[in-house]
Amino acid sequence: MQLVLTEDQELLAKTAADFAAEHSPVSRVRALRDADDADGFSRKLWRQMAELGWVGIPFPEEFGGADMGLSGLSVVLEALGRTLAPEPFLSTVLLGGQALLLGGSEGQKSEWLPKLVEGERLLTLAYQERRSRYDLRCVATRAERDGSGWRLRGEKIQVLDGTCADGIVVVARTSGEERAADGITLFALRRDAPGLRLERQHRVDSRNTALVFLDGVAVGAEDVVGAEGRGGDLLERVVDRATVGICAEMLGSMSEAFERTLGYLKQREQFGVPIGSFQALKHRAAQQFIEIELCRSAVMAAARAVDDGVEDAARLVSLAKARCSDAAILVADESIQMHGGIGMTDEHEIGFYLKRARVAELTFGDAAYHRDRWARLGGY
Amino acid sequence: MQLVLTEDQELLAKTAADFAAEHSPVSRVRALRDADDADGFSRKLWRQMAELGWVGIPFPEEFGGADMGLSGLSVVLEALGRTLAPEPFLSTVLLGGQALLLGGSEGQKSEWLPKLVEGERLLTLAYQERRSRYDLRCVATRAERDGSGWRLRGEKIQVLDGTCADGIVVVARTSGEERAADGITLFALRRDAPGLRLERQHRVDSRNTALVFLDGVAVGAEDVVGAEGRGGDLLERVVDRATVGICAEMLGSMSEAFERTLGYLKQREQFGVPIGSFQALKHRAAQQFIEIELCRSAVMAAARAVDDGVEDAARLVSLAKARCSDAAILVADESIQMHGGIGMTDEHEIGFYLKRARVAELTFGDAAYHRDRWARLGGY
Amino acid sequence: MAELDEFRAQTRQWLKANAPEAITGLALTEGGGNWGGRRATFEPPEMKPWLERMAERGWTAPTWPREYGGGGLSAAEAKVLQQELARLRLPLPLTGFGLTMIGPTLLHFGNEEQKREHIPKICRGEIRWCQGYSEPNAGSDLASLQTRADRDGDDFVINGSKVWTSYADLSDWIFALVRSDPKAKKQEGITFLLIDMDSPGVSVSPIGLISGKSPFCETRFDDVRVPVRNAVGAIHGGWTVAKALLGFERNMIAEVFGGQARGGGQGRGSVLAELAREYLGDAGGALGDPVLRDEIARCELDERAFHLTVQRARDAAKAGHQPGPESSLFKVYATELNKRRTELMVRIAGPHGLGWQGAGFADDEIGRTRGWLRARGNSIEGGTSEIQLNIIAKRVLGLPD
Amino acid sequence: MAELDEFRAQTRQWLKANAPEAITGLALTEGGGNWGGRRATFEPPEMKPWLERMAERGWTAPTWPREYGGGGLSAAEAKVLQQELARLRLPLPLTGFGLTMIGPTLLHFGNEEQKREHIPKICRGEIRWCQGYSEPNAGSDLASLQTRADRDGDDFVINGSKVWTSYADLSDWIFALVRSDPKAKKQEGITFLLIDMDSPGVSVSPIGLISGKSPFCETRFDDVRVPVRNAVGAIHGGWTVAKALLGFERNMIAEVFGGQARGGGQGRGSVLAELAREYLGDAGGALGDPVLRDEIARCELDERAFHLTVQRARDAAKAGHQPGPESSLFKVYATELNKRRTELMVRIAGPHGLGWQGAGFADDEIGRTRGWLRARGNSIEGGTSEIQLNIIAKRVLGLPD
Repeated sequence: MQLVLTEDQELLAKTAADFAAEHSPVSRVRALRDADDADGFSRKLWRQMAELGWVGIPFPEEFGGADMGLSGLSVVLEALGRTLAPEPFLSTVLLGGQALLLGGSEGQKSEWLPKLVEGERLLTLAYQERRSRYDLRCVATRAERDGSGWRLRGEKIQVLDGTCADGIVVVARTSGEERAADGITLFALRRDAPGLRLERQHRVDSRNTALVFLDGVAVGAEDVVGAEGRGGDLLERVVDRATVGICAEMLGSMSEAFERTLGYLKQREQFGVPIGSFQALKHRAAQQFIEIELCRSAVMAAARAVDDGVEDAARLVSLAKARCSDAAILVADESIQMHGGIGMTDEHEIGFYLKRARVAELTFGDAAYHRDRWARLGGY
Repeated sequence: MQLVLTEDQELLAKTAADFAAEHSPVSRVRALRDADDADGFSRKLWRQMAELGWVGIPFPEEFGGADMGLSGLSVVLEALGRTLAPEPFLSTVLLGGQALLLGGSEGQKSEWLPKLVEGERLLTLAYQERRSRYDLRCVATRAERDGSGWRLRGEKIQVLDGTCADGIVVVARTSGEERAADGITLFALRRDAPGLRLERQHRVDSRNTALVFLDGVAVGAEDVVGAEGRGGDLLERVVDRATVGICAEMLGSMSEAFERTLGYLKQREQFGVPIGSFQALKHRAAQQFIEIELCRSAVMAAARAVDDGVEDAARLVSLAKARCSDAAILVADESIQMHGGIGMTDEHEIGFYLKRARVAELTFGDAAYHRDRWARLGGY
Repeated sequence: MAELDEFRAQTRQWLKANAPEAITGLALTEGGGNWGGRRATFEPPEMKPWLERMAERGWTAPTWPREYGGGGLSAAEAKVLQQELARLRLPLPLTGFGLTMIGPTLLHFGNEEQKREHIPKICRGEIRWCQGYSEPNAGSDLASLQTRADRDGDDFVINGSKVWTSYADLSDWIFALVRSDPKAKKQEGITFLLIDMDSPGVSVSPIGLISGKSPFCETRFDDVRVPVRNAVGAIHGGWTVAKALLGFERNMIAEVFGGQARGGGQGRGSVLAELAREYLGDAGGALGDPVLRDEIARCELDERAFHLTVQRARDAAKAGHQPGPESSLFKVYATELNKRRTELMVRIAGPHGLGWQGAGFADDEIGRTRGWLRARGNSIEGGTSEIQLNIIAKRVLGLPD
Repeated sequence: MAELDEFRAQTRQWLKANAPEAITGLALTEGGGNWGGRRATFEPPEMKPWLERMAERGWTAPTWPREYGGGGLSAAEAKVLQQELARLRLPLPLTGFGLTMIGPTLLHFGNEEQKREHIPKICRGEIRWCQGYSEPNAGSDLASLQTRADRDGDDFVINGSKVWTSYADLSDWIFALVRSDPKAKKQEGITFLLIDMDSPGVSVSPIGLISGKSPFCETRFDDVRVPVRNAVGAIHGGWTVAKALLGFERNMIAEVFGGQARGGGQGRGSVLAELAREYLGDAGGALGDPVLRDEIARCELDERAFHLTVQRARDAAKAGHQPGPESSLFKVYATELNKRRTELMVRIAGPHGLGWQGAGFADDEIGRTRGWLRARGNSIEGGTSEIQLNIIAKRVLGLPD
């Protein structure tokens, strides 16, 4: 495992940074929010990103992908994270897309993945529930036997980009109690499935999330993703991949927030000197720099470990998420404080970083969850 | 409950501060340590303290005490804590003395307490064991029935001032498993009891502590302190009182360490200016000041709450110990760091504060233990 | 004592006779109450006669001199009045920056003409005041303000803008610091000026915060003419007045913390623990998540220790001691603690702590999200934490510059 | 490549033939190894012929020029030698500040006479060197040193004292910074001087630490006469030499951290968790104390992230990139982490973490107590954490003075 960008990755990083600067300034996020945009992102930009090949990065060439793995995708997500671009990588490429890639039948893959890579189909994964917190095995949604198929009943919350997904992979329970490790099954649904209802949710980062109501949605054996009753492991692998993705995004966002704050420290004067000359602020800035550098190493390692399928990949994912969660909040909080009053205004962009940092922190498990997982996987 | 010193307490504080400065500089602690003094403190000074009435502060007048409670004793312990005086207040006045005062028979009290108050008898409490950590109910030492009495078998560790105590109150188990809440009984032993063996232990603060070996020590009903099998609650009350005492001592020690460091910050020059002019150090000093002020409030409240017997006294004791433990370590660590290289030398006195802070932190439960207790007593 | 008892009896009788029944038992929540002014709204409508009757006796400003519309009461009598209002559960008839800030300032620094013009209107709640201190480029360095006041005959011509002017959109007059002598050293060229917000050239726009709407405004002055006689204290000598007024403000802030201290943390019930039980469940009587439980205990311990410190300061004052160094920590500690607490509540709720509005989130969840965001400003407004720590280091600890 | 293979084969053969059997498989622990010098002790005694045979080939300093007693090897050959030593589990024949610090400095800054006098003795392990930089009143502000060097004919007369001179009590010569021109600006009046510690007036006393004994000494100079020709580089120009040598030292420190990184944190086994299981027990496979468990995980995560960062720097260097900003954090982070780790080990042991010596404490418990105390100095020695943060703020982040 080499913790250094390849030439291809360097090029990708540069392209993505230029693209983000030109097409996706933070002002776009504000505009989408203020317009209460139904999608919460730009479908036009998404198609452009697909044309650039980014949507297909972690998919094999047989589906039109670039087969560049999470290591490749991370550099794009980091660049887009810098300007808080809300396009549906997490939902479509990582959650829904990886669920089908890792667990889907040939039929499911050929139906969805090529169009997904082209930017023509959006996918997502409905896994979180009212009581599940960060526990992936906590599933109350039930798949009740109905002839040769099942009927799905339950409710999912905060489903990423739920209202615009063409397909939703739903996590349901074919057997067992709410928190049983076994008995979890994933099903691929089309958005027009009878009994499926979506309602937009508004979180603090104003991205698209949705409540998903399943009122007796009929599914058959052909809709099962992976093996019946053994979806728990698949789900964990899928969410691990998405976790690497959100870490890369967080790395970009925290780097950008930090650099903007550094710029402010150099420019803003109080008592006749730049506030960046005050030693207390300098030391706090240096501490943040250190945290960000450590996050960068952890994110690179996690992406490569998953790509290489190494044994402790899951631990490295938890390492990355635990550290990125803490660092993102530290940097965001310090950014507001160091900007002073102006940082508290909605007019200033730095607040958008704080809001996204909080959402990202609490997505796929917070730092304490991942420390617990690190310890558990380490056998203590 | 008034969080302000009475006139009597103000006077006591002044007397104790003068006494500590004149008779008990830190150099005395060094001399005792370097001489590997068998007692680890000065019996002469102890008698002087008794003559000043300090040993009797928390005892009723009938035993020759001043009946000034923990609120009174705290101001003395704080003053003595400033110069790290190692005299046996914790062992004799608080652990052994309070065990007899709260649980002893009239006979036990009249035998021990008047002489104790006069400074002629030293007492201690042997409660800690190899596996007990901070759990007072974890007692493996057994009191086995033997006719109308018992035989004590077991081993106690880090018994404060154990090798010079004239009497030792021993916590043993008359029934139940090692961690059972019930079945704990306290016994008062003389140091010459057959089967009792003591061995001096050397902790990092170089005060007197001892291993106590109980090899079939014979005890009778007249030796029981409190009620048989129900010593757990008594023990908790006694240790709570000692905890207030060590908190008062810690408050004094951390205040002194902080003030010495402040003095150093003002005097030590680097790069042509006093290092106390560097803002990062200023802010860290201000943070320590805040922590110490909060500790002062907590210690005063805990002492008064125990004296007044208010309902949440135990919670306030845990509040004081949790905060003092964290603050003492913070201040000690910062004191070393701010003193730089000289602070690392044995020749400098500041290191003595670090060592004592660590011992005090881990005595009667560390901060995490007392946060757990706070939560438990708060019903969550 | 007998006189006070007499006063108490009369007061009680008068209050019973004059307080409209509809207002009995009204709690005065923060930002609530009756702020008066030209655009005053009375909710319930009976607040209007209540204000009028109280103002007539001077009891909107009980200790101020009668000649300017105050009640002329002694401190002891004012306390009795307060106790009787509390006893009968009656709301204060009037609140706002007129009573708490500019009124006391004018009584101390104003000339006779200014007192006669402004104090009675404050007492009657006819004019609502706001404060114009902060500027976009000043921040912690308040004295570096740049709003210009150019002398033109008997007027100043004001140009510039003020930020964080709370409720400027609802206020009638503003007291502001302006730079009347740009050549003087920065503290020496400032004038403290009273400005009618109906003057041509004054414009107000609200400031949205990261937490949503706020009472804060930006107030712009474009060639606003203000009579020179509206200067309080000496021309170019406004910094002295401003500092005194900041003193009043600090007292108010300390009062707020005192109030919090009185309210919370004393009982066995724990708001945080209850919240955690809702979201994390419970295992054998303890919270389901032992690590968060430890953090909750930590936060509670810090709160309790802080409240005890506020109490200690109060007890020392009662015992006649000079204010100790402990009061210097109130602002920084209370605000940093509130930041931690609000953040902890969001983390306890987990994914449910992310709600901004609408479906899938309970109102109190959304309230906590907003509360967390709003609290980020606590350590900035009213003197940043950094400034507070500087002050402690310098004034309390005596560390050198 | 073929040449290297040839070299490897010859080297292996020579090593097999010449390495005494008694030294095979010896681990070189910190502070261990053979430091040479007039008072050298050889443990086991076979280290002596081993040193002599290796020195004869110049392989104590493999890459140094043959003319001064080095091996004249290329970097590639030196690496082969190192690999073969490791393969045959042979200890280095010699270590110490001669090889790592003053040798490289003399090769770069020394004149021909100095090289001929000192380098061969370093290569043969005849002279042990120590470093005299720090002074009681200098600390982080190294250039403010006050040890005086007064010119008297062909000699300097030295008065003053140096602290933290590691192993001065075992060393033969010291390289020291002295103030040769007290009137010049502080960096410009310093000379870098080589001093024979057998000179009259040199005295050494050990420095006890809070953790117990240490290799540190205080070295005093009372009218010590040192020939002016012992100055390295220009007279009054010693600061240039010193800075370069500090560079060598920093590389050494980075090497140490690199070494740590290679060793630890990669496997599944957790030293902290094992320790915790010993003291806290286990509940259903997890450590008995969930709060300490969280802290242990936090510490491990930070260690792993740090090690990955060291690896990232190394991988970037291998890939031919310029050193990135990440290396600036190594010193401060590694030392602060070590402080946390040693403290955590003490807290895991609880009451058993308080042992200083003797009865009732296991040796490893006492070792951890001492280790915790000793680690407090990590963030002071070799540049305080505060200095490191200043450097990051200035050089990496570009924040103004």
